[in-house]
Amino acid sequence: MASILDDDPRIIEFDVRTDEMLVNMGPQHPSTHGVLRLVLRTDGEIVSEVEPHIGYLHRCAEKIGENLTARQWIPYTDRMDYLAAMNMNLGWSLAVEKLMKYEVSEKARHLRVLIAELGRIASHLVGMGAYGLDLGTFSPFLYAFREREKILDLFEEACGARLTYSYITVGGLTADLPPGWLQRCEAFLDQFEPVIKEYHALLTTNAIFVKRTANIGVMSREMAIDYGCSGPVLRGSGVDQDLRRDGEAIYTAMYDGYAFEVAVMKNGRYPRDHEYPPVPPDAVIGDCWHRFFVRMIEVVQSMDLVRQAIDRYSACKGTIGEPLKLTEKIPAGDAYLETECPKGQMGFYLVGDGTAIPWRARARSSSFSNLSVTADLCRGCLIADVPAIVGSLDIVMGEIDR
Amino acid sequence: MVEYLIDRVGLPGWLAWTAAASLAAVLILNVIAGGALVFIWAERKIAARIQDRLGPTRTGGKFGWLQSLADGIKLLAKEDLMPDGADGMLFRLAPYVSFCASFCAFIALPFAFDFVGLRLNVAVFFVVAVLGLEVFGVILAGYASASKWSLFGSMREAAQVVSYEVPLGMCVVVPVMLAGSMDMVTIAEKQAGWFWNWYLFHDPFTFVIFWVYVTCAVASVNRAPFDLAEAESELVAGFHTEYSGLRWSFFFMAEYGSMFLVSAMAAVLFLGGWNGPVPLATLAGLSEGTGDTAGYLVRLLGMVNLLGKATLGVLVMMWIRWTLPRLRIDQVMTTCLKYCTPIAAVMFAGAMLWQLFLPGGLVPGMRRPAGEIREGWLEGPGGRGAASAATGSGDLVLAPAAQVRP
Amino acid sequence: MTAMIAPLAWVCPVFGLGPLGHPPGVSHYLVVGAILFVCGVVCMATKRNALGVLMGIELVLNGANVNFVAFASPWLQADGARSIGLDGQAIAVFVIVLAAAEAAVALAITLNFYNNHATVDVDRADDLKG
Amino acid sequence: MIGGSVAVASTCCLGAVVPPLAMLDWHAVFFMLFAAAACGCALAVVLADNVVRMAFYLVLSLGATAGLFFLAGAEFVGAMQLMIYVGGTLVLLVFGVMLTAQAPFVSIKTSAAEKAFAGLLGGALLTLLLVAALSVEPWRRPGSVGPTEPSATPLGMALVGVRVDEPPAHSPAVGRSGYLLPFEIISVHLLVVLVAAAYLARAKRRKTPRPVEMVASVEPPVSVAEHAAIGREAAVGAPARSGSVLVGGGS
Repeated sequence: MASILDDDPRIIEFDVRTDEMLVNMGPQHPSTHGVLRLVLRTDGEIVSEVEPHIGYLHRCAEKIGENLTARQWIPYTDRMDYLAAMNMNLGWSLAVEKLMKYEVSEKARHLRVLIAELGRIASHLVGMGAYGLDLGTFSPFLYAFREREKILDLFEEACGARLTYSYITVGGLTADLPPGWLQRCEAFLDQFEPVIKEYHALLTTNAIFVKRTANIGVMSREMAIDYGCSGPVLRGSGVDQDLRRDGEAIYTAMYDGYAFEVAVMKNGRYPRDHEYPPVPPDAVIGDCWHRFFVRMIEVVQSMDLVRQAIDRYSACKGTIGEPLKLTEKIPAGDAYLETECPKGQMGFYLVGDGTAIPWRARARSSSFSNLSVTADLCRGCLIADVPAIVGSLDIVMGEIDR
Repeated sequence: MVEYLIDRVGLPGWLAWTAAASLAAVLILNVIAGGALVFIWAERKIAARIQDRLGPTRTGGKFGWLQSLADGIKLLAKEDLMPDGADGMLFRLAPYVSFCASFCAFIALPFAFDFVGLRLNVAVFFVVAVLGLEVFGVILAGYASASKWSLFGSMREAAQVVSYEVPLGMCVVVPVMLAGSMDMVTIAEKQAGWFWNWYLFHDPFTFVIFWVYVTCAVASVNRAPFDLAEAESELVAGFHTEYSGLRWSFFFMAEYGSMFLVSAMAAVLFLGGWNGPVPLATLAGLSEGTGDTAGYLVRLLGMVNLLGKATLGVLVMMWIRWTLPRLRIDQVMTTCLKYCTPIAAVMFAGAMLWQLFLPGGLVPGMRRPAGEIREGWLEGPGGRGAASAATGSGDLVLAPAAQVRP
Repeated sequence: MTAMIAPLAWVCPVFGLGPLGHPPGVSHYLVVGAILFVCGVVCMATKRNALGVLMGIELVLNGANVNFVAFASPWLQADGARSIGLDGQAIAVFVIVLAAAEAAVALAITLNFYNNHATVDVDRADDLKG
Repeated sequence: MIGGSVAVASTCCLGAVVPPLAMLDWHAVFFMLFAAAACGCALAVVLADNVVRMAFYLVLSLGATAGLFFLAGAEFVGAMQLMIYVGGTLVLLVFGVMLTAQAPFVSIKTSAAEKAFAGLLGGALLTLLLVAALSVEPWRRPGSVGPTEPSATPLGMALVGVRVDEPPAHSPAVGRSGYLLPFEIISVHLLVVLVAAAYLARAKRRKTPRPVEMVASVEPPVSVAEHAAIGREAAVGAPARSGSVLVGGGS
């Protein structure tokens, strides 16, 4: 450690001798997004070393998965990224379907897109609002939750739950949408679209917000790839990768015929499909501001996708079909599938042995890889930057610890 | 008031003095304590409205107006916790140090013509000085809590408040220079008349420096976006992390007291003090200087004016708090040292030159000519000094209103 | 000898209202100043922490300041006695300002000492001992 | 001051029942209050061992002294004492305390013999000073001149070289009386101190590694890992570079 610090030009020494302090940020801390514990080694306000400690929310979900049938494990995936449980359901369902070579009906496919993209909006709203909270502004958080509540209302209508839905399941969805749902969803989108301007005014383009986030926690393209980052964190560093476009066939087939651009800065510009505020001159690609901005763009794009999905879903005739039986046997063999969840690429792995219960069930969490960069990003920053950086990674401890 | 008690009521002199002094003390106490309750309620309602919520609605019937009182009772009943490693004495005393500093400054603050706890010749200086003492309570709290977060918070506060005293002092000096006195009563008197007599509109430099003052004032009372000492997303709760119950509420009251104080000071120094935008009383032919009932009512109107302006200032601070993110400590220091201080210095020089070359303002006749005689020592034997010489020694600490002026 | 008994009458409330019955004079302030001064001297002599010594110096300066202000005040003098007037206040102001500067310099020395010796115990600052 | 107002309020009630209180001289009451606070806290500074507490007592003592200045009519000096001494110098001092507040130095004990000797010396000095202070008759007996309204203006004028408090016959030409020269000197002096303070607090790039033995003598370095192990049952290693981790380290 000492050798790294000596060479680091960011570490400066003052004439006044001060002593280093070890501080525990978390697990009970307002800004560590759950029970994350960061051990900071600080010299005054300057952080010389950060070490994340995890495991406080470990619930043996993967082991439990080896004792339940594939469909019975769906509620456990809800509790991984509990802010985007729909996308977790989808990931596991698709992995199982991949092993079983099962294909859902056309209508169910569009409904899955609809629900997954709404889930992405809901998750990014939390990420955005909580990021404002990390930077010390409270109001955007509540604005974000106001909108999220409306999405949750829609979800509740569809499946009866507001947090852990288990709606998307192996072989389709547990139920079709109730009558009038699509109109209410469109009404929400119409109401939500103009509100995004307010978020840009309060956060994205706010001078203090830019000062706090621009050029902070800069993660280079190579570093992001090396650490296995994914999702908005990866795209914030300028890597053009989105599994909805670049993923495996069974996943990209879901988005067949959907038009969207990957929210990433290419040739110095973001997609121009909508009005976005300009990039501030201070911001460097890969910094906290860009990670945040990518999420804001994705919210708008997801709204587009939801609109497209509504059209296609209502154009489809027939029903969404029935999900598989709870005790459906899984063929022998294994399957691994990564999907593009709001937080990043969430992978599910299962090994079947011919019975209904998977022999192995595993999850690859995006937040885990995204969190692992904290130690590198936070070296030499100020204490106030630690929440700014960790917040911009938008991690969920339920997914990391499982 | 003392004369009134002696002449009309027939109290003995000492009792009249005591009664008048205690009345003043009780009034000031209530302004702070009651003000804090009202402001806490207002903050909750305003924050709620800004955030599309309702805020407290039930306590006390409508609008939850008794919410702060209920909170107070809850705080009283809370268990008083102290960390094991804490320095007991300092931990217990720190909130009171903070609160006393905030309270003390009110003694020199005029609420209206003659409504002042103690008319100090150096009132502005005194208020700024005493306000700076609040930081001691915070430092002690941070040290005595034996918590690293508290220590961080208190060190931040110390650095911040001490730094912001510099530009704050420069901003405060400008009205002092224009009025030629550090006496807040005199400063407010000089801004009597229409609103263009306010020092805010005196010249472009004072207009700019008012905003510098607002920035520095917000910073020196630790409100968002400068609330680094209690930055909840970084330092848990900063210097009061380990406090609970009544002790914690003392910090809270000190904060609201200071907020009100700097707002009232802004009102007195820049916004005409108790003089409304339109000189209603003067137009109606009344004068606040007379000792009769009419004069008293005019003063009451002035007090409403000042309280209104100060409250407006506090509300603006709340509005800012619920809108902006928090700055980082180095940005806070940069704001102070690289922006506020140079701007304040330049504006100070500008206001000085303006006062030198354009004392009457740009439009002739609009402004009352600046007085040639600045202080009592030039007024001669019949002036203010002789009249107040006859009073007893008690007015040193709490001079009741009527005593100060002839 | 009366000088020795006078303080007794002054502090002892047995004599009617004692000191509370009449306004204080210069002497009262001088007594306070003397106590502060002596406390400062003792503090400087006994404290081994460099910052404690610094605090002792502040107390000594403060004690002196009390005297200056007392002599300057026109209210505390007996009739006919002439106060030193403004001179006292001006000197007190200078003392305060110089004390601030002195504290800054002394703190710098202390911190340097601390940097070099990793202690603030003045008894260990004996590098120049022959 | 707060104590003052509370005292007034409480004695008001008392005064109604106890007639002798009517004879109280408020000036004297407040003088006693502040004098007791100043002297008591100064004594506490001497007796306290903990350096932070010493600083706290010093704050109280100097604050009470400022109250004494107000009572003596030197309002400007009092406010200045609060602003510069208490608000500035002592904050600086507390900074110093905290920068050097290693557990072994917070309280350095003095030997009893030294204390006794110092006490003896101090007692002798105090006696001497008290005798001097109380031996001059006009000092003990204040005159009948009531307080006049104090003003900072003469002091301010004196600092820029004009004496307005003395008859013109005594003061020489404008600019050569008063304290213009000391005022300027002290301004330059403050500037120098300011520069020195900035020099002290400047940051520099690290060139040579910190001498390890000095750090060690103060506090044995604790590694992050060691610290993390405290209070945890199963220490989970920090995530290493995990390019394509399938199974999280937390499981």
